[in-house]
Amino acid sequence: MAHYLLWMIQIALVPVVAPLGIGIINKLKARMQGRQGASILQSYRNLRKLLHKDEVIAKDASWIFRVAPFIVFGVTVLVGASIPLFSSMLHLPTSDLLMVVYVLAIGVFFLALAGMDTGSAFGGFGASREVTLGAVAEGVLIFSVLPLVILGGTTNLVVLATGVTSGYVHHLIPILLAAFGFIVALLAEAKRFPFDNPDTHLELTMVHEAMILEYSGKRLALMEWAAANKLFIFSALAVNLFFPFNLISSAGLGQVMIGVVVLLAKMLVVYVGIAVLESLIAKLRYFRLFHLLFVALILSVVAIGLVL
Amino acid sequence: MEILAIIIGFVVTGILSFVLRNRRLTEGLSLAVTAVGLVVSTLVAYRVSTSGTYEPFSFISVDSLGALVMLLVSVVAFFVALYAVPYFRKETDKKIIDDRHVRQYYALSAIFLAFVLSTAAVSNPVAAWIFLEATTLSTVFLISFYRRSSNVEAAWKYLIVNAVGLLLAFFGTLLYFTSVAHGGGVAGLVHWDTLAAHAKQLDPAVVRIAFIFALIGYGTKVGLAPMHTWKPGAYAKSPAPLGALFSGALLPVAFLILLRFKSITDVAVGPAFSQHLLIGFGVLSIVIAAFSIFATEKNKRLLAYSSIEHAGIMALGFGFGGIGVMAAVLHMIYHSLVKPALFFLTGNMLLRYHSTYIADVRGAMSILPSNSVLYFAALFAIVGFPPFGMFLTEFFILSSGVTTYTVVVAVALLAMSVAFIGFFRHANAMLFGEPPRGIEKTKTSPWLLVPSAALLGITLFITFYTPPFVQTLIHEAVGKI
Amino acid sequence: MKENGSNMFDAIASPAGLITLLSVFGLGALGALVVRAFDHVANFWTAAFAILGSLWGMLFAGSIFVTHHEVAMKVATSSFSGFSVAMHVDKLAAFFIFVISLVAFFCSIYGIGYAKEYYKRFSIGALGFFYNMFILGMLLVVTSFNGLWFLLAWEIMSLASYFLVVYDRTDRKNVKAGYVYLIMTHVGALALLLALALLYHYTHSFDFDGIKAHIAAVPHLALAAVFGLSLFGLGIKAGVIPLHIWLPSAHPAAPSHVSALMSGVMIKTGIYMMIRLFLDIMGPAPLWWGIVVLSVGAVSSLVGVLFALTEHDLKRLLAYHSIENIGIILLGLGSALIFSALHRPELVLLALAAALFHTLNHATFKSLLFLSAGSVIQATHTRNIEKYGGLMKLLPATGLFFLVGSMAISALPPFNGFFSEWLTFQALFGGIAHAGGSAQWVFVAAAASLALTGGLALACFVKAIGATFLARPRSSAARHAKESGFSMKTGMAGLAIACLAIGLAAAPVTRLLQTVSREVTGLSGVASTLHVSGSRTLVVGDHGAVVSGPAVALLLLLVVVLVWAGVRYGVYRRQKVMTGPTWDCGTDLNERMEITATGFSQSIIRVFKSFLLPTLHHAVERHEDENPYQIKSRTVSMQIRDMYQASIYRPLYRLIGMMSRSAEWIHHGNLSAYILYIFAAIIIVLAVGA
Amino acid sequence: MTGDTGLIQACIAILCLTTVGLHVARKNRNEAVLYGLQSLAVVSLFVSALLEHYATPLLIVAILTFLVKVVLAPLFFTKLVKRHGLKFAASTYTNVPETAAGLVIILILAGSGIFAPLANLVPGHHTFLVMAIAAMLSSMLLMINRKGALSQIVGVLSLENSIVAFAVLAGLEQSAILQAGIVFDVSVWLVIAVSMVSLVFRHHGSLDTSKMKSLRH
Repeated sequence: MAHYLLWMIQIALVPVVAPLGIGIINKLKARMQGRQGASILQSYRNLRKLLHKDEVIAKDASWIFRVAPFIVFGVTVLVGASIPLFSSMLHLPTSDLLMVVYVLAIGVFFLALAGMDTGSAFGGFGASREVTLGAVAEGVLIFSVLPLVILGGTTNLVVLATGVTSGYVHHLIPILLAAFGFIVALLAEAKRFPFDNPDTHLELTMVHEAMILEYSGKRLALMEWAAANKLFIFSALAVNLFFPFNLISSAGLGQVMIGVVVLLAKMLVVYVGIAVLESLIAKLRYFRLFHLLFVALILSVVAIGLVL
Repeated sequence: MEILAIIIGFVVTGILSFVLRNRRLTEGLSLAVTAVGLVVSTLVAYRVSTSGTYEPFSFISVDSLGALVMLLVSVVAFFVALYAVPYFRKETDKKIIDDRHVRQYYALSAIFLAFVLSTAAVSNPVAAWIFLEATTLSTVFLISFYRRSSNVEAAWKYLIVNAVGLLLAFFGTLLYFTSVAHGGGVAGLVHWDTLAAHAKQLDPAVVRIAFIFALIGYGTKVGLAPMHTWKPGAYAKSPAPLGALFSGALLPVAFLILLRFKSITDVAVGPAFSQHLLIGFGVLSIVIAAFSIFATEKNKRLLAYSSIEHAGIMALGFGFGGIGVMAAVLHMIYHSLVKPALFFLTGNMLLRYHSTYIADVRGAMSILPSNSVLYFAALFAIVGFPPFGMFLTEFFILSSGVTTYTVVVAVALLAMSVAFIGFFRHANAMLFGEPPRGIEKTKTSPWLLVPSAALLGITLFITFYTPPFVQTLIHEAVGKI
Repeated sequence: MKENGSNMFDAIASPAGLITLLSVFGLGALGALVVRAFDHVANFWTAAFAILGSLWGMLFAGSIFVTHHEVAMKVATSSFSGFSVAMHVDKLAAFFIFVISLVAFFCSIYGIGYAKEYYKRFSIGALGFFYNMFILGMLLVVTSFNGLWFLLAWEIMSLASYFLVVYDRTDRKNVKAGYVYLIMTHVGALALLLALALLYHYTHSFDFDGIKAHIAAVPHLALAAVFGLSLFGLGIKAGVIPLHIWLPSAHPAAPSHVSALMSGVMIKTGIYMMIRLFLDIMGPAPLWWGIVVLSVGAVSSLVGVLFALTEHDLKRLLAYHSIENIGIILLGLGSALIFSALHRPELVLLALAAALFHTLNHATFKSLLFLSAGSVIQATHTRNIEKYGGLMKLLPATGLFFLVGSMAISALPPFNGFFSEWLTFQALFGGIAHAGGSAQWVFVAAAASLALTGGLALACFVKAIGATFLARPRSSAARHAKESGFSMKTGMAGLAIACLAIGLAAAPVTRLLQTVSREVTGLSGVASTLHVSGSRTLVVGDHGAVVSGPAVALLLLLVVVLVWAGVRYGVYRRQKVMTGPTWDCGTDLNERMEITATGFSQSIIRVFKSFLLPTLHHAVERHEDENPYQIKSRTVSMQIRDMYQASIYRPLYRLIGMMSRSAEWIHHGNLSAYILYIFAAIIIVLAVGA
Repeated sequence: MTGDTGLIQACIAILCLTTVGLHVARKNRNEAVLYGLQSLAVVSLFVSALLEHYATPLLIVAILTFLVKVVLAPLFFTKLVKRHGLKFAASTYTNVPETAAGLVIILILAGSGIFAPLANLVPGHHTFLVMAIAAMLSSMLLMINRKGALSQIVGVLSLENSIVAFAVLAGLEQSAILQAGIVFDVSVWLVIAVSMVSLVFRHHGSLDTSKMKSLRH
């Protein structure tokens, strides 16, 4: 199939499928709580509704508040396009581990600034918590992928996703440890359960929701969407880096279809895992999160030790 | 011939200014005689640099180091006289002293300079000792100049400690004559060189004891460590011009005599003995002075401790030998030029703030702006910041001893940095901050600033370009030490 | 280069070029003193000469790179044989000249507007004199080739910057800052002096090439001593962690365009000399040197950013960030030293290029941040972040430039900060993969500290921007802030564009720095792991970790614009956008409800509380008349116990004080004791000596 | 310096006895008298050395020294004591037994190896030279021990006497002019010291140097 079609799929895959993931998680949680729960397409309907509503912007907010949603969403789309999803042929100059981390950091940067821009107490505290968690989580993220970087010899994600298979077998334990570290970082970055409860607006605990409290209309839609994208990106990375068996190398239609299906299947496992996790455990106290993150960091360092 | 003339000139000025009633005449006389003295010593220095040791009479002999010291003394004397005139006029206007005091100062300081020059010029060690003793006597009354109980106490201590020190030096000097005396009186005047020539026949044990006595004796005059106790009191209580004379003129001369004895001892017992002694005393002086600088409360005592520290650095330089000797000679020149400048600037502060306590002097930057700028420059010169030569000399002194005496150099370096911290702390306290009430900014007369500016200018000039005849003098002197 | 073009560059890259560069600044300094009576003329004279000089500096450095000349000059002085005015400009020195001139150029433009604040309060002539002497001192330091001449230039630079720190002497804190600063720099210079003395003793020469030639003669112990001493001395100037206490108080005390120069460039002269000494002169360094420098770098970066988080004085916050970035540069330099000890030349080139690139980047974005902080402070007349707020609407240009600077310093991609940090990361990962034994774990620790520092730096600058520029002004001063003048805005704009431009041109700049590091380490023939393919992408390692400046910027811009256009016009074009008050659960919102800088960093400080030891102070003000339980106002302030100050410097100062009191006690005035001293001296010396 | 040993022995004995006496003396007047006695001993020592090779200038110097040290000095001291009524010398830091112990240590020290090279400069006079050195050290001890300003002056002068005695015994005399210079120097020193003492008395009310604390604060 033409190269461009491949690229079209690569770019579109993340924004299109991400809300579905959120829908699945909410559905599963509802079912576990014995509720019927909204349909898995509910998040698409939310986005459509928000995109067609009028908007109210705080009078104290500066231009950063207005521009932030576009940057945050744009960043997730760019990262979505540059990470290895289903084919190992497609890589951009930005598909490097550190580049991905720091481009996402732009998103965090503007999200936090937008949170503080409205001058309400919630936004400020949300930003402070977000940025503190982000600082430590970023370290954990880099360190959890480091064993693979050492094995693969480079920080290029596409090469990592394909190259690691060879050394995979006799490095199983360090990779599993690193995977655990990465999962913790995923939950921290995507603000899922032990770190932040996405469904509640309780001032004491909310982190992500606090920052987008003042948004409405199209900008709120973009922010919600960006959050969904981010979760999708991290789970895709988790899946492709640590269980890298589905990356296709040729551009045949069949091959592509198989690749995408296998990817979505593996992603489903991750989403189900998150939903089950969110139903089982309660949210940790804010300052206990850092113990969890440091444990993840230690595990990654142990993994590095084993790999060296 | 000119040396004798200038020494007699100073003596005559001394007597005249004691007798004459007219104040303006005594000032003019002192300026004239110091100016002539400067010209004469430059001529003598030039002659010594061209034609070797200059011996017009049997009892006068000026070698290269002597000529260098005499030139230094006369430069310092000229600028002190230049500063003394406006300083004492200001003091008389403020009714601190009356005319009788000023005349006493001009008389005794002229006599003091006469004796200092003759110590450097005279050929016989015992005669040199006599004139050095005379310098002490001539300045006792100058220290008790302001006639307050603390001045008298300082003068008394100065007299007794120096008397003891110089008597020990006398004993040391006599012991050197065992090589020449061998029974019966000695006909003519024994010359430094004859002592050096006969040094070989001296019994080494006697020479060691003699040098120890000489070092401790003349060390009292120089102000090396355990014998320096008279300096803080004397410098703090004497008028600023006298303090400048002490540190600028007396210190090099005392060091000159000490170095002559060192060269004789080196011939007799080899250099190691005297070097170790000089290093020991040098480090002790640097350490004691450095920490005293940090803790002192009076700005003139600060300068006294700084002189002791620099005496220690010079002793260290001579002790380390090699390039260190030349650096020590240069260090002596720079110190004798910069320290008087510091004394003049501190004197100006005293005039304005009427107190020698560092705590009382605040905000000098806004009260005496040009004086403070010069004070900053002098501070950076004395502490060894680069544009001035002390930085180079201190560097070479330390580098000459760095491998053989590493611990000594490390201790000296630490002490010198403590001295810098102390000196800079006091300067900071004095120059910045709010001036105390009641003291407002008035124009200081330029004549109070010209001498120190000129001295700092000369130091800067000779750091980069030393006139050729001075350079030959230094190389010859280094050869002899 | 074209034929006629090259001889023009040959003419510039010559001793004459160097002399004109130095004399322009010298003239600017002396001229400023001459015209010090008229503030306007002095200000213009200083700025004109500084700008002219820095332009010529950039041209001179550029021509050195183009013509590959090495300008050398030597003038012997009369007083001492070893001391000669020797200047030598190779590519490393040219690079530093370029960095100095670039920052000086924009700071001088900024200075025209900024100095107006000091008219009639202090003498502008003095400011101009010390400003030009300061830049001259830095240029002399990086071009000097004789040990003594280097020390001379080093102290001129310190002295000039001291007088600039205490320029605003009415404020007692500035005087104290200056006092601590000059003492530490002088102690550092004494350490350097001792190191050079040791080198002189074994190699009998002060010229760097002379030392380099006879370096084999220096025994290992002496070499280790020289390394320790010079790391101590240069570490003080660079502001590495245990020796940093002067930096957070001295840099903010100076006028802003001077603190930009100090933070951006002066601390780099320490780095320059470290590279010159450890890599160039003192030959193959043993392994433990690299490990020491790397661990110092790691500690400095992490502790620097932690202290920055606790600050609520804008300029002190930026000063602590200088310590952090110096730490990052030392990470690069440390790994270069380790690789040269492990004989892996291709990694040495990568690590050194990373260090040099971060030096350039830090110079640009740190000076941009200081300049914009300066205009914020000039507009609000206070340095306390808690008093700012909502300045983005009042100072839009300064806000934008501060934002650009913060994004660059937090290593966010389109700007230059990211690429040097990326290279440093690659060097560290290379170290983890290839270094053996204990060095590996040092690299792991360094990588951990760099990762954590990156995140914390982002947190700190979100705090700085949020508390300063966003939401509502929290004090009347902030409410009446006015945008700074044209010259100040051009100065900042230039630096912002430079940050972006260097980000885009990351590949060619890195190739240039590769040639510099090849020349310094003498590894000209070796292929480096870092190679630049085409003019856009940086490729590291055989498997090709690829990153490209222009591509990232283009993609980001494209995506954001597409999303904006799509959402704005693609969907529900008739959307109405209204502005209303921020919702705060029904209560009337006042500016005190915004989060303050202390509140913002509260959670981070609690996480690292075992290190920062925070103490909270509650000041409660009650109404005098009615019942005491009616609280009028409660202010919570937080103090951080500066561990280094409390555990190293204050006890040291007390010790010196105690020892000096005992030394002063010797002069207690009792005459008999004085004579006893002399008597004891005689007896002891006789017993020992004879 | 052969001279007849008997006279030398007598003079040296007087020298040491007077120094010890100075340590014990209570009244200022006694110190003046003892100092006169000591100077007499030294002058006679000098004269006895003169007998071998007679030279008129040396004789004049001897007379001069006699005049200054034996006549003038005690005169000045007694006049000073009368004018200011300074009957008693200020107390000492150490009581009598401790001073005695100090003197014994001094004697041992003088005879010990440290000063051995000095002692056998002239083999014949070994004991005499040791005694002279002991006198020197004990006069320094006097100055350390005594608080009174007057006794410090006497300490200095007795130190000078013992040095001259040592020089004469070791055959190190200088030429006449230098001798004259030294005597003139000592006399000027004496005059200045006495006037300083009266100045100290006027300003500090007493001669006790340990009371002088104005310099400290």
